[in-house]
Amino acid sequence: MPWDEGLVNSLVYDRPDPGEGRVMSYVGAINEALTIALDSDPSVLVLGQGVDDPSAMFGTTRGLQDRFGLRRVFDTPLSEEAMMGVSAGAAMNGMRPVYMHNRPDFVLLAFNQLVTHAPKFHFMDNGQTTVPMVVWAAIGRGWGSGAQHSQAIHGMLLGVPGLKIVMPSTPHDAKGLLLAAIMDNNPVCVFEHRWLMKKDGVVPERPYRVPIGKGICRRRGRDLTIVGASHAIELGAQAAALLASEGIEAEVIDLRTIKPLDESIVLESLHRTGRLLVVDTAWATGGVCAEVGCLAAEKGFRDLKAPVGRVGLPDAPAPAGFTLEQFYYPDAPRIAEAARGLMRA
Amino acid sequence: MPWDEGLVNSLVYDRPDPGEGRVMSYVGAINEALTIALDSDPSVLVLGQGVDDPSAMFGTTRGLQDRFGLRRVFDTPLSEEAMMGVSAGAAMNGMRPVYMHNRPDFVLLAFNQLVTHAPKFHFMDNGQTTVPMVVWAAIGRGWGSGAQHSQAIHGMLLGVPGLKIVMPSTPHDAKGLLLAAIMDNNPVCVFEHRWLMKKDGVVPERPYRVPIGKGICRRRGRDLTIVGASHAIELGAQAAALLASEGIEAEVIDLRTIKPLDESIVLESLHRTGRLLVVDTAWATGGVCAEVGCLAAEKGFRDLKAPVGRVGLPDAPAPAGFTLEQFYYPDAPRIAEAARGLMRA
Amino acid sequence: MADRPIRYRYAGKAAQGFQRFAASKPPEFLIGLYRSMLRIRRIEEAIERRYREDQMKTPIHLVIGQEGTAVGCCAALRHADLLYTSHRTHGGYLAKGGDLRAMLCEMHCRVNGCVGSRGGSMHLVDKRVGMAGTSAIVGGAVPIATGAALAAQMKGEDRVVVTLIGDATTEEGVTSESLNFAALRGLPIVFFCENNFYSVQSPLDVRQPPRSIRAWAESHGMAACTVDGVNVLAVREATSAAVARARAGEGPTFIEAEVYRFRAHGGAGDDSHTGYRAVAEREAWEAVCPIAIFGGYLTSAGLLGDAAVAEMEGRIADEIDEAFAFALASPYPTEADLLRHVYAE
Amino acid sequence: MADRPIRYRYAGKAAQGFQRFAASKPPEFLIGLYRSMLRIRRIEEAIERRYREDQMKTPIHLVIGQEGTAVGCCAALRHADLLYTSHRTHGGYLAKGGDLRAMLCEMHCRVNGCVGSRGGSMHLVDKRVGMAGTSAIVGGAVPIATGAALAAQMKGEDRVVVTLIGDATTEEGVTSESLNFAALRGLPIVFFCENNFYSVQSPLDVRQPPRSIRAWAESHGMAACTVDGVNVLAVREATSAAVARARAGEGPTFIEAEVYRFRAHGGAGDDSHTGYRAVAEREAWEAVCPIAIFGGYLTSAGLLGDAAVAEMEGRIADEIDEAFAFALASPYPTEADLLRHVYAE
Ligand SMILES: Cc1ncc(C[n+]2csc(CCOP(=O)(O)OP(=O)(O)O)c2C)c(N)n1
Ligand SMILES: Cc1ncc(C[n+]2csc(CCOP(=O)(O)OP(=O)(O)O)c2C)c(N)n1
Ligand SMILES: [Mg+2]
Ligand SMILES: [Mg+2]
Repeated sequence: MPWDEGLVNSLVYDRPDPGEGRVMSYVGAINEALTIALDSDPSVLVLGQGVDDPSAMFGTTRGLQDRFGLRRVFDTPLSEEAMMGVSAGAAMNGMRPVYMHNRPDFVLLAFNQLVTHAPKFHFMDNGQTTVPMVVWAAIGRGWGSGAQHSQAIHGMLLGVPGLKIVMPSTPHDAKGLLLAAIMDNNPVCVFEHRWLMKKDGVVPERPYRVPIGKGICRRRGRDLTIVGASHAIELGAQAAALLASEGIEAEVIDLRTIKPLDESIVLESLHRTGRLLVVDTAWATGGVCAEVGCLAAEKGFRDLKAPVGRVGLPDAPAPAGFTLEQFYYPDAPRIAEAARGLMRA
Repeated sequence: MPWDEGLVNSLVYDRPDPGEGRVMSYVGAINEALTIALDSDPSVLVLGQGVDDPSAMFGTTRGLQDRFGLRRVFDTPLSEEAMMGVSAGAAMNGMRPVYMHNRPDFVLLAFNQLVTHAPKFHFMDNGQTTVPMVVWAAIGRGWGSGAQHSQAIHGMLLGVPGLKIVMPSTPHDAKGLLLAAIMDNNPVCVFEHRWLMKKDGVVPERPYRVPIGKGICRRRGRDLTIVGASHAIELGAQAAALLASEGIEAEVIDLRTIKPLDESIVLESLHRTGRLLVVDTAWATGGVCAEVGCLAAEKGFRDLKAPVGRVGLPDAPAPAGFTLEQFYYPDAPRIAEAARGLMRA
Repeated sequence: MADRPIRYRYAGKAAQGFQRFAASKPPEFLIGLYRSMLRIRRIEEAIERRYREDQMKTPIHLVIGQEGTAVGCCAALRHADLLYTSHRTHGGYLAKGGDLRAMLCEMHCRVNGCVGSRGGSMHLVDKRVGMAGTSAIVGGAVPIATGAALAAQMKGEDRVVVTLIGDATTEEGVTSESLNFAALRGLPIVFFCENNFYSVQSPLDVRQPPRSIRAWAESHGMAACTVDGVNVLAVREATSAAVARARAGEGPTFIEAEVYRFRAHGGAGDDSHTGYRAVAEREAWEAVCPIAIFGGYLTSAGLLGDAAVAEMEGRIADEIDEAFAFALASPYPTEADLLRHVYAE
Repeated sequence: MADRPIRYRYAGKAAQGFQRFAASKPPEFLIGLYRSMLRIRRIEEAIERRYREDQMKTPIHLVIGQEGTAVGCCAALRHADLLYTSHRTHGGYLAKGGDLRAMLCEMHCRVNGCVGSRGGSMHLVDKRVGMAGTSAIVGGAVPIATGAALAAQMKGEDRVVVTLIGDATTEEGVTSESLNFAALRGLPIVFFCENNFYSVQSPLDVRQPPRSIRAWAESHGMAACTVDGVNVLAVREATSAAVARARAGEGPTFIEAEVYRFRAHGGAGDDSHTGYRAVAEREAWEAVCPIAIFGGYLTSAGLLGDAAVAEMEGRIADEIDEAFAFALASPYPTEADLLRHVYAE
C-alpha cells in the first residue's frame, strides 16, 4: 500500500526517550511485550482473528504461537461479542487474556460485553471478581479504509466506569503500556494507530511498565499546550516544529492514558502556557477533545488566556477515496494553523 | 415501585409551554405521536420487545397494535443487533421503523448497526439511500435497576456522524420531537427518561414537530446558565427555583437535541450570564457535559466569567441499592450547590 | 374477558416419570431434593408476600414453578463447579448452596448482602459457593460462562461450568456464537435452557419459528437433549450425564427443559389475567407442580410422610423468619461505600 | 518449505455435473452465463494486474475462482430483486448488472464512481441495478438485507432479496438472529453462503467444529440446501428454486455453496506460499475452475468454439480497456464534496 506508506514515511519524527535500549520498530516493541508477558506469566493468553496467521496482526504476534503453543496463542471464530465475553469469563477465572482486533470498528460488535459487563463486574459483585483483560485494536487510516474500517472509538468509551484506556505514541510506550495493561487487574483497552506501526524508537530490553494514568511531556514550550495521544502526538510534534520556526514554542503533552486521565499534567502545562489545543485522531465532537477542553474550562479556567482549540475529524464518516481522505484528516499544517489562531486570540 | 414513585412525584415542576392543548401525561403524548405517525404514513412501523404486551412499553404503545394491526406494530425476538439492522434495511427500502427499547443498555448490543451502519449509508453510497429510522429507549433510574439497567448512553454517540439524538423534557416535546424524528430522513435516537414518563404537561392535539437541532430557553436568568436536556432539565429547573429564593437567577436552557447541538442558544445565553453549568443524566466524564463545557471554552470563552461546571454521574457504575443510589444520582440541591460555587468563583 | 386459548402444554409424564430414575437412589438423596425445592418455593413465597411491604427495593424474578430445574441441575454439580445465570437468579443461587441471609440482605439493600447492595436480586454472586456470575442482560452471561470453561480447561481444573438460560436467550446472537466456540474447543460447559415459553410477556411463537431449540443447539456441533423440566430427577440425571461428559473432556452439552413460571415475569403475583397467556395454561402447569408431583411420588413410595413434611416446613419457616429478621436488622451501606471497587487494585 | 496437507477438497462432479441442468436450457442462455463469468474473471485479472500500479487506492477482494456463485446466483434474479453483499463485492456487482465504468471509477477514487469515491471497492452500491447495499463489516449486511425483505413483504412488492455471505459470516451472532427472524416471518430472502473454507487466512476448522453449515442454517427453521459452487448451472438452479419459493411467499432459503478463491483474501496475487493453506489445495481447485469446466462442457456439447471464445475475449478486453481509460480520465472529488450527504435532507 505504497500511497499510504509514502504519506506515513513523510512524517518526520524525532526519536523519543533516547536512553537505555535498542532502536526497534513499534511492531517489534509490541511483539516483545507480548513475548515477555507470555513468558513470565502462564495465565496470559493472546487471542484474536488471525493472531497466528502469516500477517500476524501487523507482525505484533509473529512467532508467538510457535513459541507458546496453540493453547495460549490462538485464532478465534468471527464472533467478536462472544469472544469478548469469553475473554472476560476467562479473566474472571484466573487468566489474563489479550484480545486483539485488527480494527476498533470490530470492537463495536462487542460493546455489550465491553461496556456493560467486563468493567462492571468488579464493582457489581463488591470486589469478589477481578477482570484482568486487555482489548487491543489498531485504528485504521488511509488506503480507502473508509467509514467502516477506520473508526477511532476511544472517545465513546471515556464515560465507561471501570475501564482504562491507553493510547501509546512511541515504541517505548507501546511496550511499557502494553505490559502495564496486561498486568493491570482491570479491563484495559489499548488503542494503537496504524500509522505508528512502522515507526522506530528506542526500547529498553528489560520488562518495564509505563504507568497507566500518567501523561508525559514530549516537548517543552511556553506559548501553548498541545495535548493528545497516539498518532496525534506525532502530528502535534510536527506542528510544534513548524511553529518553532515561527517563534511559537508549543509544549506537547502526551496523555498516554485517556482514562483515567492525568488531569494534573494538563493543568500544570496550561498553568505555564495559558493556551490549550487538543488534538485527537477521532472526531472533534465528543471524545478526547471535548473532555480535555472541558477540563481546562473547569479546572484550569484561571490560567486560560485564549479559547480552547480542538483539532480532530469533522463531523462526517470517513470517505474512502484518497483525495477526500486528505481533506478529511487533519495534518500538522492544520494543527499549526489552529495554534496560530489561539496565539492571535 | 412506590419508593421510586415517591421520589419522582416529589419533584415539583412547573407546567411547560402553557398554551394550546390539553393536559396529558408524557406517556400519553408519546402514544399520540405514534398514533399520528402510524395513521398518517403507511410506511411507519413500530417494533420492539413487548410493544404489544400488556405493559405496552410504559404505555406508550398501548392500543397501537389493535388499531394498526400486527403487521405494522410488532413484538420482536430478543435479537437487538439483527433487529437494528432489520430496521435499517427496512428504512433503506421505503419504511420508517420506530424501534423501541425498554432501556438504552439494550441498544449497546446493536452498536455495530447503530454506529457503523445506519448513520453511514447515506454518506457511503453518495446519497443514494436514506435511512429514516427512529431508535427509542428510556433511561432507567432507581428501584435497583443497577449497573446494567440504568445506563445513559447518549454521550457515547455524540461523535457518531450522521446520527441525530433528541432528548425531550416535557410531554409537549416528547410528542413534537418524536414526530420530527419519525419524519426525519436520518437515523434519530430518541432517549427518554423513565422519571419523566408520568409527568403531565400541556400538549396540542394537532400534529406538530419540534424542530430537531434547536434548543429552548426554559427559564430566564441573568446570573448563570444551566444547560441540559431530558430529566436534567427538571432537576435544573428545581435547582433554579432553589437558587431564585437566594437571589441567584439561573437561566435554564433545554438542548432538546444533543446532536446536532444548538450551539447558538448556549452561546447566546452564556453571553448574557457569563457562567455555565452543564447537567446531564449520564456520566459527567465525556458526553454532554464535556461537549457543552468545551464548546463554551472554545466559542464562548470571552463571555466566561467563571469556570465551567458540570454535574453528572460520578465515574462509577450505578449501584443497585437505594441508599447507594441516593448518593450516586445528583439532585437539585447538588446542582444548586454547584451553581453557588460558580457564583463565588 | 374470555380466557385465551392454551398455547403451551405440558408434554411429560408428570408423577409417572419418577420411578425410572428413583429406583437406584438412596431415600435421603430423594428427600434432600424435595426439601431443596420446597425450601426455594417457601423462600420465594415469603419474598413475594413481603415484597409488597416495600422493604426489598429491587426488581425480582421469581422461580416459583421452576424449582425442578434449578434443584435438579445443581444436584449434579460439585461445590467447585461454577454456575452462571441471567436475571432469574434466586433458584440457582439457593440450589448451588447460596447463603439465604446474604441473599435477603442483598435484596434489602444492606451492606452485608452477597454483593454489598451493588447488585440486588438480578445480580446475586457468591464465589464461596460457585455462584460465579450473573448478568441482567439476556445472554450476557453466556459467553462469560464459556470463558470460565475455557479457563478451567486451560488450567486443567476438574471443574465444570453450567449456565442457566431462558428460551429467549437462544435468540441472542451471542448464544449461537458461544455454542460454536464451546463446541469448537470441547469446553467443559453445560448450557441449560429453561424453556418456559415466554420472554417477559412475549410468547415463544412470536419470537421463533416452529423449530426445536434442542436441534438448533445440536446443529452447532454439540450434544443436546431435552428433558422434562418439572421432573427433578430427570433434570438431575440429564445434567449428571452432561457434567460427566464435560468432566471427561468430551465437550459441551445443551439441555432443553420445558418448564413454566407460575408468577409474572417480574415482581410479585401472577399476571395471566392481563391476557398475554391463558389462565388455564398456568393452571394446567400448576397441576404438574414440580414439588407437588415429586412429593406425591415420594409419599406413594413410602419415603415421605405428613410428619416429615411438617417438620421440614417448620424448619424452613424458621430459617426464613430468621433470615428476614437478620436482613432487616442489617446496616445499609454508607456514602463511603459508593466509590469502592470501581477499579481493582 | 514443504507444502502443508490439503485440508479442503472439492466434492462435486466438475464437468460431469452440467448435463443434468443444461438439457432444458437454450444455448444463448448457457453461453451468456459463460460470457458473464469470463467477463468477471478478465475484469478481476485486469484489476489485479493494474493494482500494482497504485492507481486504485482501495482494498480489493477478488472473486477469481468464485465466478460461478456470483453469476449463477444473479442469473436467477430479476432486475428489481435486491442484492446485498459483504466486502467481496465485485462479482455480485457485475453479475447483478453493475456498470463497469462506475465500478472502476470508484476503485480509482473518482467522483463519478458508483458511490462518488466514498466507498471504494468494499462498498460498491448502485441502486439502479439492485446492488442495494454492502458492508465491510462481516455480517453487517445480513440483517439489513433481512430488513429489505421485510419491507418488500410489507409493501407487497414482487421483489426477492439475496445476500451473499461467506462461511465465516455464519459465526457472527447476527447471522443466527437474522435467520431466526427471516424464518419467523417467512421473508422473501435467500441467504447465499459462499463457503470458501477461509476467513482471511484462517481455515474453517479453527473457527467452527465439524458440523454442517447447511444443517445449522436449517435448524433455524428454514429451507436449506447445498450446491456445487463451481457449477454455475447448479448454482443458478438452486437459487431459482429458492427465489421461486420466496416469490411464492414460502419464506427464506439458505444455500451453501462450496467454492474456492484462487487469490489472496485481499490484494493482488495468491498468498498460498505463506503457508496458511496448501499450494496443492489451491491447484486442486484451480483444476475445477468454474469457467474452464463450463467452457469445456459447452465446447464438448458443441455450443462454444474457439472463434466464439476469441470474439468474446476481444469484446471483453475492449470493454475493460475503455472502462479503465474512462476511469483514469475521470475527475477526482474536491474538498466541497467531503461534507455532502452526512445528513439526508
Ligand atoms: C439484551 C436484553 N434484552 C432485553 C432484556 C429485557 N428482559 C429481561 S428478562 C427478559 C426475558 C428473557 O426471557 P428468557 O431468556 O426466556 O428468560 P426467562 O425470563 O423466561 O426466565 C427480557 C426480554 C434484557 N434484560 N436484556
Ligand atoms: C466484524 C468483522 N470482523 C472481522 C473483519 C475482518 N474481515 C474482513 S473480511 C473477513 C473474512 C470473512 O470471511 P468470510 O465471511 O468467509 O468471507 P470471504 O472473505 O471468505 O469471502 C474478515 C475476518 C470484518 N471486516 N468484520
Ligand atoms: Mg423464558
Ligand atoms: Mg470465507
